[in-house]
Amino acid sequence: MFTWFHKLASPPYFYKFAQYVAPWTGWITLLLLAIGLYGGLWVAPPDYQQGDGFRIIYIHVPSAWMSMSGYAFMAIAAGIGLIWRMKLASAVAAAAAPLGASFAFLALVTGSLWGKPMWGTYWVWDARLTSELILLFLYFGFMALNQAFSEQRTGDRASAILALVGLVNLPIIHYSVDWWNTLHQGPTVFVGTHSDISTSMLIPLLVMIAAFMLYFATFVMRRLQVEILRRERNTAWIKELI
Amino acid sequence: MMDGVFGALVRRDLQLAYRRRGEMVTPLMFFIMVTALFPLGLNPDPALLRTLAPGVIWVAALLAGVVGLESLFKSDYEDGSLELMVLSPVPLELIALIRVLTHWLITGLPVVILAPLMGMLLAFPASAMGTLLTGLLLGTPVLSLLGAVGAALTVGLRRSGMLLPLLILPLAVPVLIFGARSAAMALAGDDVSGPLYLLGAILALTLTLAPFAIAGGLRVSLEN
Amino acid sequence: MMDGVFGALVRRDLQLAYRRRGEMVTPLMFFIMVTALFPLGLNPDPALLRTLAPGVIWVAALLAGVVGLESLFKSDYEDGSLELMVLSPVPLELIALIRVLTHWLITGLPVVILAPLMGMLLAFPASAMGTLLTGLLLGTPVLSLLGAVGAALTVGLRRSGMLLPLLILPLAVPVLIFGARSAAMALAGDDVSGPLYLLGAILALTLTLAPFAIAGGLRVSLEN
Amino acid sequence: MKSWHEFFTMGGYAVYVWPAYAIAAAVLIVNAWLPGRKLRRLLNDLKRRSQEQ
Amino acid sequence: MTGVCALSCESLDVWRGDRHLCHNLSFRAAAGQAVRLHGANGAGKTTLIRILAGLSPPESGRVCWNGQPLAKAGEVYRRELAFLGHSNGLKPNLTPTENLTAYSSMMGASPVMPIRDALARLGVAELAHRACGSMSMGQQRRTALARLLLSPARLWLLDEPLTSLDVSGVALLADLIKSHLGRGGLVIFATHQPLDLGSQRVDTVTLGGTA
Amino acid sequence: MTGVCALSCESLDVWRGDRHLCHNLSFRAAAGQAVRLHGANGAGKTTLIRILAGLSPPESGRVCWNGQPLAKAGEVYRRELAFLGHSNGLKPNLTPTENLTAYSSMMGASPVMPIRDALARLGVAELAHRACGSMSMGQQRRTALARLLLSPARLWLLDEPLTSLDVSGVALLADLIKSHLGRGGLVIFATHQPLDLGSQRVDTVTLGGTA
Ligand code: HEM
Ligand SMILES: Nc1ncnc2c1ncn2[C@@H]1O[C@H](COP(=O)(O)OP(=O)(O)OP(=O)(O)O)[C@@H](O)[C@H]1O
Ligand SMILES: Nc1ncnc2c1ncn2[C@@H]1O[C@H](COP(=O)(O)OP(=O)(O)OP(=O)(O)O)[C@@H](O)[C@H]1O
Ligand SMILES: [Mg+2]
Ligand SMILES: [Mg+2]
Repeated sequence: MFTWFHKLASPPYFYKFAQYVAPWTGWITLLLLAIGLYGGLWVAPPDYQQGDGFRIIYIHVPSAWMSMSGYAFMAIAAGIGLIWRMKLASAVAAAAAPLGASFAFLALVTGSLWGKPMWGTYWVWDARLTSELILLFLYFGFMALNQAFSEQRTGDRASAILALVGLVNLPIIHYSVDWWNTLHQGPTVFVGTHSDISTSMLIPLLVMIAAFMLYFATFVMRRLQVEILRRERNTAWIKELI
Repeated sequence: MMDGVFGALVRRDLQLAYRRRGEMVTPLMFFIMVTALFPLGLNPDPALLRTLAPGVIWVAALLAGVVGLESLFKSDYEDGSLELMVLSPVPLELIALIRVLTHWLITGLPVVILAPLMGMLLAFPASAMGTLLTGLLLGTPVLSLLGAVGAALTVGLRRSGMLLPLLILPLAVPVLIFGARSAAMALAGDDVSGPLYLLGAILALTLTLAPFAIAGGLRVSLEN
Repeated sequence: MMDGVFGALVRRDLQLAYRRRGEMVTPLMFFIMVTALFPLGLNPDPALLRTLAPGVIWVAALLAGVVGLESLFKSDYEDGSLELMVLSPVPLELIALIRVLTHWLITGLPVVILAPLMGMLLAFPASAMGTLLTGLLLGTPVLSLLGAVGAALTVGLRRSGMLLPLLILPLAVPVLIFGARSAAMALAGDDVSGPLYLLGAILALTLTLAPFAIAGGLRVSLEN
Repeated sequence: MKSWHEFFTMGGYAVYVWPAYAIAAAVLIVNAWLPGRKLRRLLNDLKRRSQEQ
Repeated sequence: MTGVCALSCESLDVWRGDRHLCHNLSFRAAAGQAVRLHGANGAGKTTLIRILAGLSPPESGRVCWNGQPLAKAGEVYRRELAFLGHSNGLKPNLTPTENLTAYSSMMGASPVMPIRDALARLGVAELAHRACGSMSMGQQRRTALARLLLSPARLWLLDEPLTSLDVSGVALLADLIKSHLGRGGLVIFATHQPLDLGSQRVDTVTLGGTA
Repeated sequence: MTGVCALSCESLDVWRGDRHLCHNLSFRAAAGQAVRLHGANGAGKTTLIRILAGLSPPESGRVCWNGQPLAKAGEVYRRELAFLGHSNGLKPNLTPTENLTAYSSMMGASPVMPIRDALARLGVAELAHRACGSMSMGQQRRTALARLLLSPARLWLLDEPLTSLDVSGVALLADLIKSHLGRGGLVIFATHQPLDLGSQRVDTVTLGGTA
């Protein structure tokens, strides 16, 4: 097991690994998306309060979750790259960042499109909204710093420090924002609650979440191939590959 | 020995600051301007101003802290002193911490001192001023430390001025929220020990962790 | 010939900006973040935010414009390009004006374009958005030009900071006041032509006089 | 859903639901398409360079 | 390049703070002539070169181009002048090609030779498309020197042009100077290193002063 | 200064962007030895010196101080190291005295000689109380070199130390290096100018590469 991990962590091996695995996960993602969308957009009954407006949930919630777990994933990978000087981990972080940022963006956009019919406004300064916005900016900062240096190695290390500082800060941000809001209740009331969500609504949601996770995995691998190729362009194995 | 080093470094940083005392005024001017500008769009109803005062003062203090930060290590990088700092046997963490603290002394502290005056202009009552001051005293060093992390990470970049706020403002949000909240609660006559303790805890956390991030950032910046 | 020079200089400045395109986005980010800080520090009640919006947006625009200005000629001074600019047969006034205008194009204009969106987040009504935009469109170039005068005068000084805010702020404050006022008046449904005309007049005046001040400042800075 | 009509109108929420799905689809597709293109370009570039040498 | 041209200093007095760097200094350089400014560290070479370029005024005395004081000659003089100071005047974010394109657009005349050729002559052709900030000191200096080849200027003012140049770079610059002089140009330069201009006569202006 | 000391590089591989600067480079410098890094512009001297100082890591291979890799030697190594890079590391707003005081406070040891004496040895005693920013390039370089006299470090890493120095400055530095070597120090330097160290043997490490 350990040796397998060790092997996987070597760029040439991982490059080939991704070459084989990514198509498979890609097709499964597509399948899950199809099932989830069919279940969510067609099968599930309208919400008794929100009507068909609630169907945004099937992209909103998976995006929101992936944006948050994606950040943790990215920061941990970057940290491993920084501390153990593992090149592949840094590449993983660099590959994950744009995807995580996309999910954060999607959570924001779908959320505000959902907010208009539910709350009457696209945007309120609510706790979750605010912390999601901040998360997006954390991603932007990471990406900007990662690409800002002429030597990729430097960019990796600098952005890893930022990601780790951000990781420590993330719970603080989350709770501060939460707390700030409860003290200062705006016009917001969250409508959908978990308990009374029916099974026919829940199952598509779970399927969509699984699909988004696999999507993330697939395209992290794809991006990683690009990153590996870019970073290792001067090595012997790349020359052999070509 | 460390003692002597500490004193000598603080002395040098203060000396430098004194030579450039002009630059120290900039954040202060910013602070005044931002606070003064707000009531402009509003009707100058004291009751309304009063409730806005905590937020305005905190935002102004935050911005004033960020504006001058870019140059915190920039000149060291450009004139080659940063290499000397990194290559000195004194731990870089210590050198960096001293630099940040002197920076706070000459930019953050004046803002804190001026805050009551600006509060008065915004009709903020004297009874809540203590909380505002304590909050600023605990919060602005955190802002300086976080800012220094960003400054260290971007010092090697040719035009970091713009990137820097992007990096640090998201991290600064909790300080702003707790700070402004505590002042607002004091205004409402509530018990403020909660947010102030939290600010203190954040300060302790940052004070212990940030020096490592700063030193790491400086080392990385020189690698290039 | 002047035509070709103009084009070539604009091209170079845009090229430089494009090389740092990452950083071009950052004034925008900065603008967004500063605007976002206010609701965080204050009370997120839309009715209140609406009345604050003019002040918030104007301050944020000012800051976004000013943050990068200090370095407008600094890098030219430090890498020796400034000497080449002064010694070139092309009038320095023209070179400086182009530099400021491209700076505005890549930092000021995006901010103006984004302002309606931020206005929306602050619950600023669409009916007053036109005034806000016009005001920013007239006012931000003035801020850039004034900032450039200050940057030019202080670029050679090692003790510069002092002068820059002292020189610039008194000049920038009227712009801010008229700008924020006009938006606030639009919000209240008043006639806004007065402050907007004034802003326009200030822009015309600065556009004609500032290049000479900038060029003069640059020449003096190099004499030392 | 009982009919295609209902599906497209989304009970009056179409203006919010469909743009949300459209934007999501666009973002996901772009993210899926970009790495492949980059990979191809990079490989071509590297091939060209190795032939030049 | 037609017409005679000459740069002359007339009884210059130069002060820096409390130091009197030049006292009643006069000299003249005419077409085809090279003048070397000589002096210990802190003697005032850089100061003098900046005065000759018109960047700062002398305390008293005047500098004339073709008999006209610099202030009057203005644009005419700047068109005839190529200046290389202590710093290279390169934007670290731009490539050599972009830097030199920008320079030639400010020159007010079309470049004497294609930028690519100028870079090749200086031995940095292969760097033409890399950011200047990521080049070594010597490579940057060479790029800055390529400006001399682009400009139709007759007067070259060079302040320590040899800094960071390797041996072949020094020889290259000597060649450039010689051929410029041969074409009727003027070169005024300050350097601490010996610069062998072969049979070319070099006038030396010695600035007094200690370190 | 007691004990043997030596800096050794073991099969260093150094890359900059797509350029392979050193391939499997190994050399060793022991007490009393001078090593000169030689190479054309852009060969990688500055890059190598920064690696030797521990400022950046090599792609592969390692640098050892007394047999210990730099990362481990850490503070011990930094205590033995005096570094002079392309830039002088002087704060333009501070005077030479203030600058050197700050330096010696970071040195973690008391200065070997009074600052005034070190400045005098470098010939800039009279500038001791002027802001460094208002000094000529050579005067600044001399001030930076004065650091070498203050530090008890045994290893000097000098990147183009002769830049901007006049003839007497070059001779002075040669003297300083010779006496440092005589006291059992190590000097590794990169320069394009000839530096005459008399009878002292100088090893040369040549870095390949073109401009
Ligand atoms: C711009 C607007 C919005 C943003 C940025 C946003 C953001 C988020 C985030 C970050 C989460 C994950 C929270 C967590 O798991 O801790 C989430 C979950 C969720 N959001 Fe939103 N949201 C927005 C608008 C809305 C609206 C308008 C609704 C519905 C009325 C909504 C309904 C939900 C639901 C039902 C969940 C799942 C709750 C849970 O599992 O805890 N969101 N949203
Ligand atoms: N930041 C960077 N990014 C990419 N390449 C770089 C960077 N800095 C330097 N290089 C390249 O690395 C090589 C070595 O540079 P270095 O500065 O070490 O040369 P050097 O031997 O000191 O040259 P010089 O004699 O000109 O000072 C050069 O070819 C240069 O173009
Ligand atoms: N800004 C300034 N303010 C006051 N004095 C200055 C200033 N700049 C230079 N000086 C002094 O003027 C003198 C001449 O300086 P200059 O730079 O012209 O010397 P230089 O001959 O070029 O020396 P180097 O060979 O070291 O480059 C020096 O003694 C220096 O200390
Ligand atoms: Mg000089
Ligand atoms: Mg070098």
